[in-house]
Amino acid sequence: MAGVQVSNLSRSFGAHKALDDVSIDFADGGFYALLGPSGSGKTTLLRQIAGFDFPDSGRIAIGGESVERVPVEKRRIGMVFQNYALFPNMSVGDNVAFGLSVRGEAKATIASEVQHALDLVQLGKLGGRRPHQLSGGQRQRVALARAIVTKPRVLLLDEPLGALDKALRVDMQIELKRIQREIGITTIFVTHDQEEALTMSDRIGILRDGRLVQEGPPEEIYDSPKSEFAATFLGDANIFRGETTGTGIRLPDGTAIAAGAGAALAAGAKASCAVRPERIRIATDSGTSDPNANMLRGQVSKRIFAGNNSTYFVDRGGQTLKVIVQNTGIERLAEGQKVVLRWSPESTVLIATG
Amino acid sequence: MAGVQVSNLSRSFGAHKALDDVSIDFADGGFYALLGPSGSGKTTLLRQIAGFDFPDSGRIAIGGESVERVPVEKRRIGMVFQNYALFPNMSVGDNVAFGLSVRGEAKATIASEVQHALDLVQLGKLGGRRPHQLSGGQRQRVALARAIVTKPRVLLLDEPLGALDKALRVDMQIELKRIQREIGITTIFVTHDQEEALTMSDRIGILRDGRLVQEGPPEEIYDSPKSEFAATFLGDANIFRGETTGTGIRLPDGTAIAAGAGAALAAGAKASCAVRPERIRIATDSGTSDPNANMLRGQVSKRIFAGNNSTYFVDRGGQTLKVIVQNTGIERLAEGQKVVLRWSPESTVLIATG
Amino acid sequence: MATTRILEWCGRLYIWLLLAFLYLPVIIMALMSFNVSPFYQLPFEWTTEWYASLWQNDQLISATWNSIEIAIITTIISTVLGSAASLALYRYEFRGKKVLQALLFPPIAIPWLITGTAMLIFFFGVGIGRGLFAILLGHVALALPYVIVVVSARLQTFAPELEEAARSLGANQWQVTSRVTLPWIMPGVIAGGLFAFAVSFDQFVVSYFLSTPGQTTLPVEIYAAIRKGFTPEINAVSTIIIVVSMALMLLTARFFKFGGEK
Amino acid sequence: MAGQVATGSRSGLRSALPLLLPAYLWLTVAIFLPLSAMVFFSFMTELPLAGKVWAFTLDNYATFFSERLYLTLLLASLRLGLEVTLWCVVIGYPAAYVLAKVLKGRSREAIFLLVILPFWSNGLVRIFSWAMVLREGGILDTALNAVLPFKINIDLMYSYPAVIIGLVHSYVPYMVLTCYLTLQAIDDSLIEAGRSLGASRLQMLKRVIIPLSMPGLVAGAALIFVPVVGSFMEPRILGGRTGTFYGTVIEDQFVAVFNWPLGAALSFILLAVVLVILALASPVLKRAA
Amino acid sequence: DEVHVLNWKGYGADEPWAIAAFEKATGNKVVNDFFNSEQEMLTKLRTNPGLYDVVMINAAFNDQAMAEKLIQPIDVSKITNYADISPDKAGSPMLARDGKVYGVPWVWGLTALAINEKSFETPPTSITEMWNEAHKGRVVIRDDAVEAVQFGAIATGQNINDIKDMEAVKAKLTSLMPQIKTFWSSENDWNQMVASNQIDIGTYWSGSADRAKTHFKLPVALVIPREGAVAWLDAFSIPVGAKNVAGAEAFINYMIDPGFYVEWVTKVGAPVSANTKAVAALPEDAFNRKVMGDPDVAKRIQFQAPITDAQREAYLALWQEIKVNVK
Ligand SMILES: Nc1ncnc2c1ncn2[C@@H]1O[C@H](COP(=O)(O)OP(=O)(O)OP(=O)(O)O)[C@@H](O)[C@H]1O
Ligand SMILES: Nc1ncnc2c1ncn2[C@@H]1O[C@H](COP(=O)(O)OP(=O)(O)OP(=O)(O)O)[C@@H](O)[C@H]1O
Ligand SMILES: [Mg+2]
Ligand SMILES: [Mg+2]
Repeated sequence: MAGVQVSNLSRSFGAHKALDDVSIDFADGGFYALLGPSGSGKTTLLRQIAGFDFPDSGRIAIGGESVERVPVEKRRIGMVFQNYALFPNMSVGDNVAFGLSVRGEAKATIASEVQHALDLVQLGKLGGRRPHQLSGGQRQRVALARAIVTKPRVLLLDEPLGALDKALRVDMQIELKRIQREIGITTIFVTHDQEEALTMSDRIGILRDGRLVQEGPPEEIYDSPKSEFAATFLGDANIFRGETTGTGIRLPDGTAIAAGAGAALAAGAKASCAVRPERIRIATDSGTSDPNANMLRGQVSKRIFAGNNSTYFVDRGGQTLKVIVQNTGIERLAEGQKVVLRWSPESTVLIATG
Repeated sequence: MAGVQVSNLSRSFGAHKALDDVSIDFADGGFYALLGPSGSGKTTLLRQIAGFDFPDSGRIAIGGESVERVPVEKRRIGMVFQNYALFPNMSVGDNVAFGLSVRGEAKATIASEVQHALDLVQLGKLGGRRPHQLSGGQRQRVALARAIVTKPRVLLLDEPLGALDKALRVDMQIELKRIQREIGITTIFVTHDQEEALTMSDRIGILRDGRLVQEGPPEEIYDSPKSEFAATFLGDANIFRGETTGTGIRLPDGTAIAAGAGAALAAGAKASCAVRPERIRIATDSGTSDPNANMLRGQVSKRIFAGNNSTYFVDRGGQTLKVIVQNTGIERLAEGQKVVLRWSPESTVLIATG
Repeated sequence: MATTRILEWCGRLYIWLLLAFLYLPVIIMALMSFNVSPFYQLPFEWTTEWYASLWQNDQLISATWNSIEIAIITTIISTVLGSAASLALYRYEFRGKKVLQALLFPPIAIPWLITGTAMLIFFFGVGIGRGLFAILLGHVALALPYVIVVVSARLQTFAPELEEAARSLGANQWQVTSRVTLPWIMPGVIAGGLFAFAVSFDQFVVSYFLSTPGQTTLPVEIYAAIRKGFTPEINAVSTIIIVVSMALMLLTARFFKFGGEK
Repeated sequence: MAGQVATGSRSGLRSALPLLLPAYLWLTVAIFLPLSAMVFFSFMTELPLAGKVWAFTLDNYATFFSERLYLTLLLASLRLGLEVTLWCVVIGYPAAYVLAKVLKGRSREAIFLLVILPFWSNGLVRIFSWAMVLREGGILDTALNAVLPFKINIDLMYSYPAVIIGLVHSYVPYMVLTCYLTLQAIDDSLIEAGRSLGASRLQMLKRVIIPLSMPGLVAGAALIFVPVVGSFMEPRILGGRTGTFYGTVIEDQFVAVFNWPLGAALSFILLAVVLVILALASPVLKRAA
Repeated sequence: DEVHVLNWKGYGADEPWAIAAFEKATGNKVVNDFFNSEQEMLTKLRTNPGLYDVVMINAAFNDQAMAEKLIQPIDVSKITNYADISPDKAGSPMLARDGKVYGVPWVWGLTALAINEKSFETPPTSITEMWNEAHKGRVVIRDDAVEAVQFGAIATGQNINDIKDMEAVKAKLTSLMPQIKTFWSSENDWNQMVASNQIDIGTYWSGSADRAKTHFKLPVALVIPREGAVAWLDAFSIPVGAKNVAGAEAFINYMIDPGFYVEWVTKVGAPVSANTKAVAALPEDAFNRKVMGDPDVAKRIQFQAPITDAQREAYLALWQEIKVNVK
């Protein structure tokens, strides 16, 4: 088993820098989530690690050894492609068997391993089908089974569960984690599902325009984003912009917002504060329960139901704030209602701007 | 503009029934989400409506007229394919222009409409690229732009935003809703993102094994699922199985659970109760605040952080219950801690089994 | 990475070797058009007399023009008809399709000598007679199977979703075909066209039977000549044709892209 | 990708007819009807010319079975067809692969066109040129002796190898181009996927690339095998003493003696054999694809 | 008017200077068409009634053409040079039927042996030279069943028009096969092979050998072996339905004219004219006069008579069998 070290990797397509001086250390046996907007270079990075494409500069090492001269087939990776890349000329079973069979495993071993992998992705009965006879999600699961059945040392997953419904996705997540733990595969996976990234990974890296923006364990990134981008990209955040006061910031309209975490900044500098919508308590009365709490008044403009929670959009002179409230079955606020928003300084992260 | 009526539609592939007597009325100008496990027939249903494939039995009407003899190109639909199906020989711009250009629009009109559509999906600068030079999410957005630029009367979207990050997805959701409202397109879309389904759609239909399981507005389905499957498929639910008592059920171990909503069932019948994890309050003390509330004791076995909320897994002699707690920044429960779970009968839905 | 480079380099080398193999006879043919001996005799003695006498040889020149004209028209007609037929065979399911596909092989399998004789008899019988039109009739028929087989092979790789996508955007059958399907199968159509041209341009037997005196084609002239009066004028005219077509092809490749898109 | 089935909407001879009719009508007028006349002749004792009396007979077909000569030659021709086809695959397929997957941009387009160009010159003139290369004291002989330290005599002209070389040269472009057509359509990510699963290049070739390019291989093989089996020109000129094949005896029936009925019968037997071989080969090939 | 002529390519009738002279003299324009085998010539006549005015037919095939009513009787009185044709040729039974003349003899020649002068100090005199081990792999013979069998008949001392011992012919030819380099089918084949010094000896046509030597300056010499040689006679006929019979007659007359013949022989090389005056117009030492006119030679040669289809097929079967067995 082996960690993956990526150092100062750059790769351009024409004038476009798809990867720009990216360095990440994917720990041996770790589960690493790559996040980033569409076109930020996630797939490009995975392709470099797999060896399909070569960097303009920078180095990649797997298990401590530079892989510059190691061809793809010797890197012992498993990959799920964003477009699946199933072999159209083979049955589902043969697709999954491919990796074992080129390795020359015994027929019986292959058959049982393949059946096991197909069962694992809940396609045990479809081994005889051709890829074009499958639904999108079924194809994706075949791709997943094909990648894991060979027990590679590094697993590169490009949105491996994107086409699956929630229930199945959770099942697959659990399986992936189990496999990864059992045989200690270093797993790097790209996902657009935030919850998936947060719940599954040991560490998260956020890419933007080919650059690594922030990197760390999920809760750290969630609780202490280092930029407005990181704050809003992973999870949601209300952003207030103003000047630092030492303990927080002062908004242009004079309101002071106290912050309990984040960068230490000289007073007077431009800065912003980020507050997670779920940290804000929304109430109709103004009775202060906590004198230290930040407080703002506003008016509910919209409520959006999202299953286990609802989001209230609260207008406050020009700015709309989001507040998430768990749907515990208690009373709802009506649109137009005047409300008071409160949140603690500890829930407020100070971020340097510019 | 036109609604879509699907009546008693069935379609089999060999022995496999991909659609089994499905009837849905997609209201004119409505936004309809299709949900269902992988392989449940969602894509098959869209392909029938589009006219790529024909039912074994059943009828489809668009705008009140049967379309049995109307070829695809006359149905005035727009479709985003699960695998995008971009034209590889055309640039991104030409892909988007295709629908307008076959209709014989003026060059200048086409150019401006195409630019507008590309701007809308935030790809304004990539019009000259070829599809194979795009990232997965970029391709998906081209497919979306291509489908909406022709202003069809019915929009069929097969996981149109699946490959997009959350921020972009929200932007696209807003655009889609705006377009749909402005020109009143009947929109049918498949998604695996529950939040997306719940927040965007007027109505939701849930398919399972080719059959329509439940259908209705999002909150109704969420709050009053008619089956265990619906309860757990859309959102999460803790399921208790036992015998009805008239006001609720009695579990095999004798615990009584009171239900406030759901089916009216004769006492003694087998039934289950579903409780949403976010409706359960978790506490360490046992001080009763509400005598009517259902109450159970257990022990925290795991906590999973998921951004704006965390899920506690609570063991209670053989059954593991999920409890969602909003991450408001207050104290956390440790694993192993003994806890009391309480929820109101109104949060408990009674469901007939079997 | 290094092995990839080496393999790529080997690949390129291989292509050049293949081209060398393919062009070897052509180069010799061209050289011999500058050799004094009409019997490919060595040592080589430079002359341009064959080009000069070619200039005087009205019959050879007019036969060459006939050949070029017929080959071009054959290429156009057979690629159009052949591509259309391939599309139909690809798109639609109907009874007897296998038979239609099998029927493509008689024109290839039966030696052209027999086909040519049969055409001569039949055309004579039904009053089509001989002449350039009859030659064209025959050439197109001989080229058609090649076009259909080649285009069909390419069509097998086509993803039908693309046609579906186009139709969902309101394109009618013709627009779907011309703007989506055709660009994809273009390399096949072009390969079919190249084969059709080659089949027609080098077609001796059928032309021979169907040509009338004074209205012959180049191969007919050449075959008649080898009996008694072969001269390297034939090499000269072939060389000119090859050089001109090569220039045209390279120009085409420079300005059009048809090798296939991803 | 390959193998997708046409869907329900695309059924029916009626929609196919407008596209099929022109080509098949043309073939009917110019080939099928004339050949039917030939079929008719093949059952005659004499050609119905100059008032000769003719009768219906099966003798012409019987001749094939009664004279060992024809069977021997047919087998020789089939073997020739097979060998030429195999050589074309061996030489042409790698070239098609390089063209489709290694070369990029304009050079690819140029080479695609250049491959067929030599065949726009006259076949006979090309064969004369081969004579220059292959004969003793020819180009090959001279070149090899210039390079090699010892003296060898290479006289390939008028031999079986010369026939093979000439035919392979004439037909290899068919293989290159048809294989290119299907190879070029293979998505690169499939090759990447295979290699990420640990398959060597050779394994990829065998398990994925060749099966996926099968339609092109089959088309190329058919376009080579079928005419080579009936060929007579190249064997006659390049083969010398050894150049007698099934095609040449058919030619003799037409050219040397005026026995069309027998010549036609021999051709149709050839056609039948070829079709049977194609039919037998197609399920095997389909399974491989 | 136009005169449509069907002949071998490069066989006198299509010489540009000749056509020009004829056109100038008679005002008729000549349109040439060619054939590659006698069978093909007949097929062209059959399928194009009325197209040709003159056709050149090997006398051995005249019979068939007459039988099939492809050619018509010729009014020889309109052809002034006809009177000068050597009586044995003009009187050939192959060219007449029911007392009417169907063919005007034009030229005759031999299928004899020709040698590569570089390979011989002194020319051989016997046909057996072909079987000489020294020439193994350097012998050629024309790929023509009838000619091959008749050649075999000569080699076994038989009458070519009445072969009694087929087995002997077969044995003789079979034993020749290992000697063979290849089968030639056109004049060009022969000349190319001799030019690149690939062959020593082989069967060849007398006119072609003459032409190879005089016109192309190739080291070729004709040998009329003492065992004999096959002779053939080419004649002009007028097809049934010819549109320009007068032009045809004029053309035939021109073709057998001594003036044309001498020019043809000197410029190009040709077989022996059937017109005695034409031959007499050649220089004393001309091959066609000195050798071909030698009475000794005349005794050795055997003219091809018509053969039946059945014979022809039998010859072909024999020839094919010999060729196949060599593989
Ligand atoms: N062959 C190419 N030519 C030009 N640009 C390319 C090419 N391949 C990728 N790009 C560009 O490089 C950038 C990074 O692409 P990449 O596929 O890595 O994005 P990604 O992060 O995987 O995005 P997504 O989430 O949409 O899949 C994109 O802007 C894309 O347009
Ligand atoms: N051509 C076919 N032959 C056989 N079975 C097929 C074919 N096409 C689809 N199916 C089956 O029909 C069922 C429904 O497929 P469909 O594509 O509609 O699923 P879906 O709901 O879109 O799933 P997903 O969310 O995974 O895309 C699946 O079980 C699939 O395997
Ligand atoms: Mg990507
Ligand atoms: Mg689907």
